[in-house]
Amino acid sequence: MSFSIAAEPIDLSSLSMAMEDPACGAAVWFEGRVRNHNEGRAVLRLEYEVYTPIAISEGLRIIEEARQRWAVRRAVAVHREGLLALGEVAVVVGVASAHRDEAFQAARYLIDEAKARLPIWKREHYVDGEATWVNCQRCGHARGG
Amino acid sequence: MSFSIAAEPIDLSSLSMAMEDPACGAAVWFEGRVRNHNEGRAVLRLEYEVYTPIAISEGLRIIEEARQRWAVRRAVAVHREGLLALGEVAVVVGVASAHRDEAFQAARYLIDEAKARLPIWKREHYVDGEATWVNCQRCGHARGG
Amino acid sequence: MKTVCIRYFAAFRDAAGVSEETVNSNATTLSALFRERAGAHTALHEETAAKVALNDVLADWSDTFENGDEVLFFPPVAGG
Amino acid sequence: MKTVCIRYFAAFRDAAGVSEETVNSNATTLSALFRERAGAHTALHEETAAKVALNDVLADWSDTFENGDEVLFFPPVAGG
Repeated sequence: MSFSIAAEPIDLSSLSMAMEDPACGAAVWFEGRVRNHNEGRAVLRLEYEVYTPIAISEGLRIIEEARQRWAVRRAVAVHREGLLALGEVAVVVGVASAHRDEAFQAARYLIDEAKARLPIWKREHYVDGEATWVNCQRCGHARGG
Repeated sequence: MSFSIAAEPIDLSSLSMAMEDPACGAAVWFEGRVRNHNEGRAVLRLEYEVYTPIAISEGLRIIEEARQRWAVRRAVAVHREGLLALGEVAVVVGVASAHRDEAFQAARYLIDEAKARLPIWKREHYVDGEATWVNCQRCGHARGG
Repeated sequence: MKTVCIRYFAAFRDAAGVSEETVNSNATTLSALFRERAGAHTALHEETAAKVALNDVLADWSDTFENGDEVLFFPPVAGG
Repeated sequence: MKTVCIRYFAAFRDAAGVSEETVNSNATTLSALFRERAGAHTALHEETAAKVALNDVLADWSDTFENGDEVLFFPPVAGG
């Protein structure tokens, strides 16, 4: 069980090795990638700001919650921080269990809770030069850069 | 969109490349692996028999059904045939879409339908020397081998 | 009387003791053909989740078949 | 009067114009402290989904704080 924050591209094959377990018949992976559009605007790149101490403690808590609810044997999650280009993997969640139902449900839980609860903020840089913190309704838009 | 049957170990990194698409913010992968136990018995290895012409035509039909129901942009599936050792990946399903909800739902649909509908049979070889076709209630047990 | 080539897979092959055979049959439907073969191969039993294909296309058990067709008998798949 | 170190993240940092500051406050709860800072930084507004942490542990807005504490103000996260 691990949760980490990465400044460099995520190495899926080494994560995959950490998930190997002969008692597991199922593994589900979720990859969140930088998409070229959001709400109708063309995105150029993304920037993630992470407050690491609480991202990790809360990330491990979410994994523990999933283990309490489903028969999860392995779980890993990694989130990038800093600037990411289009198509780059921003977040990976992996869950392995004996049967597939638990793996699907736990993977979905991990990514949903991680997106809702971790102190990780996303700033979209658009093709037109603007940049905005996503989902901060009243914070105003920070322009440029 | 592709569905294939593989006699050799599945190369996840080349599959992963086929799933790259800058319009996709989400990718979900399911891996089915050879588990070391089933219904209380210790499994030594698995054998998959596949009737390839219909496995492929029906597999492509399942992918097409998923595309009709969800906004799936990429989908790949590969199933192994022949003898597999413990821990080996027997089946992989991958789906990429703009948002994660579609990717999770479509990946679950693909693996559930593939397991229910494709002419692929699994024979478990147990540590005690027996071997059984799984889920064939009245066929009797084929012993040995 | 029609002549068909029948192929058995997985547990059905073990039960029939052959992987394929060419038979002459008076059956009209695929399910009647299967019952005829179950009479010839005593270990071969009907299975509710079994499937049948005709010339590489999945078929219904109530479908008829023609002289020279290839019939595939699929035992239940592993599922879960 | 308590002295606390406050750190602002993401959109809150842009709104406050500083990433951290040490302030003296008469506020008793974390939400009162935030409102005090919103009075000092006119672009800083309350957000329903904002969170607060005290000494690297998530806290409730109704929690009190002590002299010398470090307070972290987190704007809403990206979610979906």
